[in-house]
Order: sequence, then structure tokens, then C-alpha cells
Amino acid sequence: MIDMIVTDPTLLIEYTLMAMLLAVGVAIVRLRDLFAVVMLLGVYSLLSAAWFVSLDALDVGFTEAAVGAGISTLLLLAAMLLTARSAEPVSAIRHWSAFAVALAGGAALFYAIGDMPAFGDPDAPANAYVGLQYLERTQADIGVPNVVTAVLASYRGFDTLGEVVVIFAAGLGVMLLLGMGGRKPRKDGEGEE
Amino acid sequence: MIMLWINMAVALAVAVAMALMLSRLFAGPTLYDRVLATNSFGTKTILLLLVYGVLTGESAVTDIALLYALINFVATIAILKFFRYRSLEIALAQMSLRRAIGGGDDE
Amino acid sequence: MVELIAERFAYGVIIILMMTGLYAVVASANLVKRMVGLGLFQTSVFLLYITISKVLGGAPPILEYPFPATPDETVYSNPLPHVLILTAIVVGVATLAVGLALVVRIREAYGTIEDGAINEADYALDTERAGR
Amino acid sequence: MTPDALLSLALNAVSVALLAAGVVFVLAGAIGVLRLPDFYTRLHAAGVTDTLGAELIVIGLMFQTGWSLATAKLALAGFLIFLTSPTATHAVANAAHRAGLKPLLSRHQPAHPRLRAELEAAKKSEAENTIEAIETADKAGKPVRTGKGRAS
Repeated sequence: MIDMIVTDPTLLIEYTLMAMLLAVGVAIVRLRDLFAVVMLLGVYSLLSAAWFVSLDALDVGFTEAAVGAGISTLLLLAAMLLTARSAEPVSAIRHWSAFAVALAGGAALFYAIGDMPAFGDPDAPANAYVGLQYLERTQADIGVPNVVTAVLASYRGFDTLGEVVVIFAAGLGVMLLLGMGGRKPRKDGEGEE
Repeated sequence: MIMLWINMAVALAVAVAMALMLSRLFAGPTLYDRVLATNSFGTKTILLLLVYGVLTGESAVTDIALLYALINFVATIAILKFFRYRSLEIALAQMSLRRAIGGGDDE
Repeated sequence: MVELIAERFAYGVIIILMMTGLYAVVASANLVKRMVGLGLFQTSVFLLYITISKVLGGAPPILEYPFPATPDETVYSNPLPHVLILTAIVVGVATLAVGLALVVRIREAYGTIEDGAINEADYALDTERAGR
Repeated sequence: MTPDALLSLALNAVSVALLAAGVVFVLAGAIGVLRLPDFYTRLHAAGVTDTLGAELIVIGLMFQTGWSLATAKLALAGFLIFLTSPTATHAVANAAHRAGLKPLLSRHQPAHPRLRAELEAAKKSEAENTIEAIETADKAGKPVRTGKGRAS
């Protein structure tokens, strides 16, 4: 681990971000004041966006900051104001059964870690074939310097269209559930984002 | 090389300040303490990203920091707008009153 | 063994975060908090994908512009997971909005968003109907 | 040593000095937010971090990048922080004030619980009258103005 840090000192920043993410995650589970929980989810999004940036995913960090830390926090805040201010404590049996579920799932995933590619391995199967092809071809095919934009809007343009349809359906669902128009507008109307 | 490690030290110091803000966010007795801590935390995240951008020589990171600066401000103002009333109970009462007046036709 | 753990350290952290989200979903009786747990889980999955796409010593997948005449030898991180996650983030917010709209409707119908109280109300309604 | 190397050394030295000062302010502000006793005092500490500390670090970084697009972006980011942070702090303070959050009135809060209890006991008798008077005035319907009078 030490030689990894010496070759890439920014890993130190990543480790601090990881530590803070863990602290925020545990605090979200422990706190019962819903306002604090919602604010902490916003902080969690912000921290993970910073981690995305340090993992070279600039566009993802950009979107996560705008959508995750901005819009979802406001949506959750509006919903919290319309419903309840604080959560009731959970019973001990529920706490321990949930803990057992999380522990079992975590143990299974930890068992599978050994088969994952090493962190930052350029020869990992996930990084070898299609992604490389996109990187090599974008310059000649599309001529946009940002490869992520090229794949999103051009190579995979129809998928992005499908995504827009999903968002439209979600906005329609929110409108049907909350009833726009006939009734007074409410705070939660931002749901069609 | 030495400038790189100095920048690293600055980034880590900002990260420590972020952690301190985080503990105020966990503890914060009132709602306004939490809003203040979140806002300050966002400012420090911007600083961390700016230092990171200079550290790696990646000027695109600075763009993201710019976006953060705007989002952070808008989010803080929006949160405070929800709590404009003297207390949350009054706001909720007003909301349910509005719902009772406007929502009579959905039964 | 030590090397195996050290090289996959980030995955371990992400799995713990994921399980924190799962715990929040299963254990919370409050529906808003359950949605928050879902968001926690979701963001952790995004982190997992992006961690896989990182290449050590790589640059963000933004090519040099104007394009150089000679093929550049820079190592870039894999852009494909970035695209997938970009789509997933936006769809995630859409599902969150629908879920929260449902929670608001549940609160209007039942007057509470604690699932135990909702179950009790349902049970009371059923027994009342059966008695009639 | 060539003039160019000398210049870059000087720029780096200035940058390090500014960064060090900025880090001191950021850390002091963060510790202040954690340790100060009530919301209004914490506001002061957060203000130090958000303006002086942030600006010093941004200017220090600008000395490292030289004349380039990155410097312009850093300047823009610094300008935005300079514009938005005090506004946001003011908005938080204003919201708390209008919501009727009371500032802590005792001049000094000792860290040790026993000393604090003694101080509380000593102050309680003399302070009781004034606080009650203000609270009755609060209930009479002028909360905002009395709050302001007490804070200043």
C-alpha cells in the first residue's frame, strides 16, 4: 500500500474521503432527526462526487454534484416537510435482524472480492475491450474531445433517449400521484426534474 | 516535487477541517447549526477540489469546483427558504391548512 | 494475502457503505429514511462501478484538443462505466421522486409514514370490513 | 541561478506563505465551529473560514499556475466564493434570528462542569429578572426587535 501511495500521492486524499464517507454512512443510520439525515445524504453525495473526481470520472462528479447533492436533497427535504420531522426508534428484533441481513450480504460480497480485478489494473477485463475501442475511435468518428460525451450522445444516443423517456414517465407518475392543476400547487412539484 | 507535497499537505489540512465540520454536523443541536456546517463543508469541498486540480494539473477539475460553488449557494438558500417561518410547526400547520382548503375535492 | 487486501481495499470500503445502505432500508420503519437508505445504497453502487473503471496513473477520458497529429500515448481511464453511471444517476433521481411522491400520498391517506402504524391501520380496516 | 528559476522560486515562496496562512485560518475556523458554545458565535468562526481562509488558499494556488486558463478559472472560483459565502452565512444568521433562536447571554462558559455550575448558580439570581422581562416582552409580540437588542 505504501508504494502505491508513493507512485500516486492523491490516493491519500481518496483514503480521507473514504473515511469520511464511512463516518457519514454510519451517522445516517444512527440519527433519527430526519432533517439531519437528509443533510447528511447531501454531504454523502458531495463526498462521493469528490471521490468520483479523484477516480478520473469528471463528468460523473459533475452530475452527482448537481443532481445528487442538489436536486435529491431538495426533493427529500420537501418530502420530509410534508410528512414527518423525526423517525421513531426501531425495535431491537428489527435492528438485529436487519443487522444480520447486512452482515450476511456483506460477508458474501467480501468473499467475492478476491475475484475482482486489482484497483487501477489497466489489464482488467472491464478496461480492456470496449472502453479502449471507444477511446481509439472517438477522434476519427465523432471529433469530440470528451469521450464520455461522445459515447453518451452519439454512440449510445438511443439509450440516452430511453433515459429521457424514463424521466418523462417518472414526472408523469409524480404528477398523477400528487395531482397537479386541480389542487393548489405544492412544494413537492419539483418532482418532474 | 516539493510543491506537490506542499499541495498535498494543504489538501489534507482542508480534509481535516472538513472532518471537523462533519462532527459539528453530527452534533449540531439546532437546525441552523447543521445548515451552517453543511454550507461550510461545501466551501471546503470546493477548496479541496481546487487544490486537487492544481496538484494533478487537471484544469477541468476547477470547472467542477465552480459548479459546486453555485450549487452549494443555491442549496443553502433553498433549504433556508423552507424554514422561513418562525418555526417548523407553523409552516406545517400552514401547509396542512392549505391542503385542507385546496384538497377538499379529492375525497 | 496482504497484497490482495491492499489492492482491493477500495472495494471493501464500498461494500461496507453498501451494507450500511441495506441496513437503513431493512431496519428503518420510517419511509423517508428508507428512501435515504436506498440513496445510500445507490451511490455506493455508483462508486463500485467507477472504482473498477480507474486505471492507475491514468488521465480523465478527455482527449487533447486540438487533436495531435501523432497518436497520443496517454493512458486514459475507461470511459464506458462513466457513461453507464451518468445515466444511472439521472434515472436514480427520477425513481427517488416517484418514491417520495408515494410517501407523501401515504402520509395523506394514513396520517403516518411509520410502516408499523400503516400495517395496523390496514389490519383495522380489514377487520372492520369483515365484521360488516 | 538563472532569472527564470529565481522568479519561479520567488513565486513558489509567496505561494507557500499564502497557502500556510490560508490553512491556519481554515483550521482555526473549523476548530472554532466545533468548540464555540452557541450558534451565533460559531457563525463568526465559519465566516473566517469561508472568506479569508478560502481566498488566501485560492490566491496561493494562483501563484503556482502562472498565466494560464487555470488561473482565470481559479480567480473566478475565488470570486464566486467571495460573493456567495458571506451571503449564505448572512442568510443562515437571518433565518435563525427570525426563527427566534436566542444568543447565549452569559459572557463566559468555563469548560469544566463544576465551574460552569458555580457560575450558573451565581448568575441565576441576578439574571433571572432581566431574562424574564425580555421573555415576557417576547411573548407580547416583538420578538425580532428584542432579539436584536440583546445580540448587539
